[in-house]
Amino acid sequence: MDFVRFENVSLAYQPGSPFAIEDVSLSIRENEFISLVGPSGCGKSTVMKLVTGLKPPSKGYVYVDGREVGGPQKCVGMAFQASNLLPWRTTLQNVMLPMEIVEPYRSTLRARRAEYEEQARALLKRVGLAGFENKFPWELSGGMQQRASICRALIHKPRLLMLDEPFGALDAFTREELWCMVRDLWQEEPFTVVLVTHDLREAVFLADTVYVMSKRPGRILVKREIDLPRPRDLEVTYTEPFAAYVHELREHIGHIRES
Amino acid sequence: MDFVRFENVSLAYQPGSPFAIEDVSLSIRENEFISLVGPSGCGKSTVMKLVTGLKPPSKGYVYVDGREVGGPQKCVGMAFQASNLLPWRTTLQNVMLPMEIVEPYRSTLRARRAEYEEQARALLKRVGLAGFENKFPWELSGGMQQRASICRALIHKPRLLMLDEPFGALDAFTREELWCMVRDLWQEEPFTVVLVTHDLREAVFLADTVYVMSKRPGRILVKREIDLPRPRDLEVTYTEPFAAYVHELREHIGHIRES
Amino acid sequence: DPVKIKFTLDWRFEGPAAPFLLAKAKNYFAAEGLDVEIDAGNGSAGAVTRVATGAYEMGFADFNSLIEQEAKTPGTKIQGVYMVYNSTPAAIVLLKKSGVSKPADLVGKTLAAPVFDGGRKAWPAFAKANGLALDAVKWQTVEPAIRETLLARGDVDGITGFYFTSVLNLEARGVKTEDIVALKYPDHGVEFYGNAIIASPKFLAEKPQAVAGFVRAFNKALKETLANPEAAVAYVKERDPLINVALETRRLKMAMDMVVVTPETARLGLGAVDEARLKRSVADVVAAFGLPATPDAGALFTSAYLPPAADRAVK
Amino acid sequence: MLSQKTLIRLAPWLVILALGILWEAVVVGFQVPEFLFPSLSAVWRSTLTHWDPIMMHATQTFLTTLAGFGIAVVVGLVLGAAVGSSPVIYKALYPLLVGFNSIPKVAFVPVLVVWFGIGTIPAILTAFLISFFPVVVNVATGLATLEPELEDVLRSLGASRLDILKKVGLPRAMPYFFASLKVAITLAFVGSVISETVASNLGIGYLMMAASSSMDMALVFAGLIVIGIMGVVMYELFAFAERRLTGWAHRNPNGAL
Amino acid sequence: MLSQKTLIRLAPWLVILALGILWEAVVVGFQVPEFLFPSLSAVWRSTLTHWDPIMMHATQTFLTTLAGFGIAVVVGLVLGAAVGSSPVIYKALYPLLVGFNSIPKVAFVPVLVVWFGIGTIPAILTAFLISFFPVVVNVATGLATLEPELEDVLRSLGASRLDILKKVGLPRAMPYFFASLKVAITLAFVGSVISETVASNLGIGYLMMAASSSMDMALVFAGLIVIGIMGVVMYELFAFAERRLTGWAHRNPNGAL
Ligand SMILES: Nc1ncnc2c1ncn2[C@@H]1O[C@H](COP(=O)(O)OP(=O)(O)OP(=O)(O)O)[C@@H](O)[C@H]1O
Ligand SMILES: Nc1ncnc2c1ncn2[C@@H]1O[C@H](COP(=O)(O)OP(=O)(O)OP(=O)(O)O)[C@@H](O)[C@H]1O
Ligand SMILES: [Mg+2]
Ligand SMILES: [Mg+2]
Repeated sequence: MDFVRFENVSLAYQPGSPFAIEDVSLSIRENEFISLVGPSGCGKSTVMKLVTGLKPPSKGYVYVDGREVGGPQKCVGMAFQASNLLPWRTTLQNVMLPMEIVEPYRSTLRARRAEYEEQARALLKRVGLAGFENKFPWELSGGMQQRASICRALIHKPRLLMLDEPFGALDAFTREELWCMVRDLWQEEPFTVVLVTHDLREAVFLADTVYVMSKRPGRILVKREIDLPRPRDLEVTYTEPFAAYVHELREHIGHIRES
Repeated sequence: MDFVRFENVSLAYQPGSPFAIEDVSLSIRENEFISLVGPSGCGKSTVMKLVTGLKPPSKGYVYVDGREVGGPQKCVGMAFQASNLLPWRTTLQNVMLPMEIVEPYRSTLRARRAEYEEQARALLKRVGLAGFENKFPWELSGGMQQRASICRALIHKPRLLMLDEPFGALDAFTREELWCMVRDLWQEEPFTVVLVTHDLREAVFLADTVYVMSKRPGRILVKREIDLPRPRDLEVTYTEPFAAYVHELREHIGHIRES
Repeated sequence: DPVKIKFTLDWRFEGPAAPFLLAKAKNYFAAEGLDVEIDAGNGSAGAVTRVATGAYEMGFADFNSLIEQEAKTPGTKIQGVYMVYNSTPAAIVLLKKSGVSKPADLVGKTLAAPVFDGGRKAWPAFAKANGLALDAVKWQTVEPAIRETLLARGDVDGITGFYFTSVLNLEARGVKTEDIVALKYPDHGVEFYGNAIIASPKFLAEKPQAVAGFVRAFNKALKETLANPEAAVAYVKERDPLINVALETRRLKMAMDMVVVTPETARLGLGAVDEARLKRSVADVVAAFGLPATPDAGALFTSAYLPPAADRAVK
Repeated sequence: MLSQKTLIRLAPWLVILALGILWEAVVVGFQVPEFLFPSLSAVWRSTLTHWDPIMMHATQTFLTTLAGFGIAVVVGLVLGAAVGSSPVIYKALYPLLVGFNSIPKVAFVPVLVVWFGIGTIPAILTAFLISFFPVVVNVATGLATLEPELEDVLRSLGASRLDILKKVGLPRAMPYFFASLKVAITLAFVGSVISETVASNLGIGYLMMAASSSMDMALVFAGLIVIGIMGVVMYELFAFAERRLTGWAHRNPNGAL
Repeated sequence: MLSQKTLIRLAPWLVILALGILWEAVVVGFQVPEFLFPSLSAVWRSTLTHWDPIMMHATQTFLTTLAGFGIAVVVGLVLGAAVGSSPVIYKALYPLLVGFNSIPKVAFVPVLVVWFGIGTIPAILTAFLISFFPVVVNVATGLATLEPELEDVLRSLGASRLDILKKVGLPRAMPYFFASLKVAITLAFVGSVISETVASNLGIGYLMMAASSSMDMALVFAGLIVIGIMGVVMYELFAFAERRLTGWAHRNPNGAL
């Protein structure tokens, strides 16, 4: 059974304006890790909004977990492209937000707040934000905001994790550490992931399947399964097959640009 | 003569809180292209704020163009890490903003608006935003916003260009195109550039000098002159010396992380 | 159990309210088995409305407003039970330098007053009684609080108002008593009655004893007040510590002299009305106010609750 | 079922209709006496009977209010800009403004009348005095809550404080400004009407005083309704301007406007 | 020179002092008659003479105002939330609210008196009626201008509309809310005082009417000043709460607060 399914989905932001994405069909298995790449402005974030039900499709159908998406989903964790931290909450409070909304945490929050906060702190520590729990978002650097936002997407162990360029503002090393973090979490207790990225190495390292989208209006041009063995180690990025995948994807995107 | 000079500059955002950057000294020649790399949260954006005079140093002195910086500068163009486009202005109006503020454009704006708008449109076209001139920032994708913000930094031909991770949200191809655009502009009519980036290839390809900063509190650990011949072509990125530079810088940063 | 009565004054706690406050303070009401709550009012017409809506059982209100009320909404059936002011205190007040000394001199002058002012509304009666045209004067509408100011500054030629309010206000604005000319309505052929104690029809029907008791207690207090105004004002001061005792004593005395103790009350006793004059005055009010109907004078005032004439006698 | 759009278009009329029916029903049903609260039909008849004088007085009140409101907007913007962009002015003026505005403006009308004579000018000034404060508060708050990031965009260009105010401060404060206009215009009407009740021979305030002194409550209510309608007309004007000028802030599809 | 900080601390007192001196100088200098505009020193003497009754009346007015203001805040928040988050309610109610608020509330006091007797309840209700509108407008505007991006954070978690309101809508609208409180509290004072002047035996409004009918203008002005001071006290309370609750929005170092 597919966990997420797009059937000939198109979306125009205003009725009558040109489509942002057009005739997109794809299907994601439960616990599959897919990655979405494509030129800037091609509609990757738009696909994310459709999956999470933040936008209804103009045409076609979107299914999540077997049901048509009629509005925001309950099982989703999302890290937005702009981190969108709430400015009146400290970093810790921002990370705790899903716990205040999503069941079963919501109803047990009163009783187990300390425990949940401990989890949030642990997660923040893991992304290198120990000591910044009580800072406000605007007291964090760009990369730190992004990391806090990743924590917010993960804290409630969502069944479907949406990451929209989550590591764009991070240096190479921090970025690789976080790749490994996401990989580990996913290995421990699998969930479905949609990752938007511009870093092809990131896409290949993490994903089971990479989708390449065309220029605006975005369509799915290529679907590439990544057959690297799991669990993958950072070492894998220096191997020949890895480079081949990256090279192939790069070619595809290069193609798109020229067309 | 140095165009920008830091003399033992430290900055704490709140009096009494730990320094964000500490004892930073550097000097940038007129028309030099420098690049600033370092782990996330190390103080790169902070350095940018000090150069442009948006923040006064807590300790030490900052000089630009021979004079101590006592407030915002007049000759600067800056692309912020978060694009900070004004939401009530269309893309074109956002790009035109510096023309309404900075002399000599300001006083000639009335008479020559059409001409300046033509320049803005040309610039937008060059970054791939033709057709989006009349869209509002929130109608653009993340990468498109970033590109618009680069145009805003360039439009008034500043003597000092500050770019804070300007290409972070772009795919590899768009990114390389913009490298070339910045390179060309700089070759045609040189100006001083400070570029913050996490992409070491970007730093090496564009800059004359790369500075590596330490973890928080940020200090300058390494200053590396890049002796690749100008003008540089994208081909240079596949050469041996280029790879060596990138490798060396990568080692430095790896070192920092471990320390 | 004492009978509760909510009672509204025509205006704030000032000198002329002394008998009411005295009766309450000295337990005259309590002695009649009444528990009277006295509230300040905001105009003698407003007091009629308050009683008409049932918010208050009894009140101290302008009898002419009662006529108007009955004419406009027949069937209200509020009745006057004690005519406290035997004539209207209205007067046209001017400065000597305006050159006016008699009604005929008013022609062409500008008078300031609120539209609801008793004197202004009664102007047609005043004009008729003195052979003046209705439009002999021009009117400037103002709030009560500033008409004397405007007059003192010479912005208008004259004002209408309660004699004992306007004269005192003018004096407070630095006008000397001898510079003030007051054309009192009662002295110039206007036979209107003034303020009366009124009661709602419901209360009259259900608790006639209480009304009679109230009137008795009030009558006693009024006589005491007449005998010793200074002492009576002390009860006003007690209720509202802010009042200026000297000023309120003067106001009280002026009110007594002008509208409480008159030739008619000397003849009929306090609180009573002359049937013939009442009839005439109702007709005059109807004409002056331009009312759609002429209410029955007998239904507007009843002498049934008045204490024996002996108790109401004054010299 | 009605479509969402039709519903939105019809909503105000439906509510007004419902309220009108409720009014009439309560007054007739409970036999509320006319001198206390007249029935809607009585008010309607009275409006028709007195149409011409009502229009005359309404025009006077409308123009007076507009004049006072205009001054209030200008003064409010200037004061608000000053208060919102300088901590010293904020601290110095704010408490005073609050204190001043806690005072019923009707207390000043006599003074104004004495200084400026009876009639239009005190009414304009009262409308102004009563309505500038919300503009000050909202503009000041809009400026004080400006995100420093947006200000930095201008500052990095070496813009002067005035430029910053013009290019980011005020545009950012526009939603606040329009919110305050809605409050200010209602207050301006209150102000001019109150002033007219104190000293004037013209205007809805005078009409209402005159009507209430002759116990014509239906006419009083007609006056009230006319004021209300003028308020709504002005509001619709601002709503139109707001949609055009602050569309960027109202882009939330789930929000109102 | 004074440091910026000292200047800020002293500023309000300096301004008040300057105004006081100006007042006294103008009144004494131009020999403004006392019945028109008393001198500050006369007001001061009168305040001292009548200290006890002033305090008593002020307490009454203060409590009345607080009660009315409290209701206004609650009702304003609820109505504002409704208006700000639903386009239908917005369209349906807004014009009506604007119309209603253009009407001088003093017109309703007599009706309230008939229903509730004179005294505290009409004053509370008048304070409420006059002051809830700014809260509605500002809360509604705050909600309507919520950035959809922030709302999406909650929506992506499957939050209910109420959750969204509680977790993003209202916190985001807080700066608007506090701005409206400053306006609302001043109006609440105006409302209760006006109602007291029309129908009450107690309160500063009554005191001022009584004083003005006994021609004690100094006492009238003492009453005005007492109201002003109470307004400022309340304002300082909000300013304190505002600093604590909306510091995030006031992080602009160049801005006020
Ligand atoms: N809120 C919006 N209103 C109107 N148009 C929009 C909106 N958001 C995005 N678009 C348009 O839809 C297209 C796709 O945008 P989207 O954000 O999905 O791109 P993207 O692939 O995420 O790009 P990037 O990599 O730059 O983030 C763009 O052309 C953009 O202009
Ligand atoms: N406005 C602020 N108030 C308080 N602290 C701040 C503020 N801005 C930045 N900091 C702190 O200063 C340090 C340096 O931040 P800065 O933004 O300069 O980092 P950066 O090098 O640009 O990081 P990144 O690559 O993630 O953008 C961080 O630890 C951050 O928490
Ligand atoms: Mg995107
Ligand atoms: Mg940064």
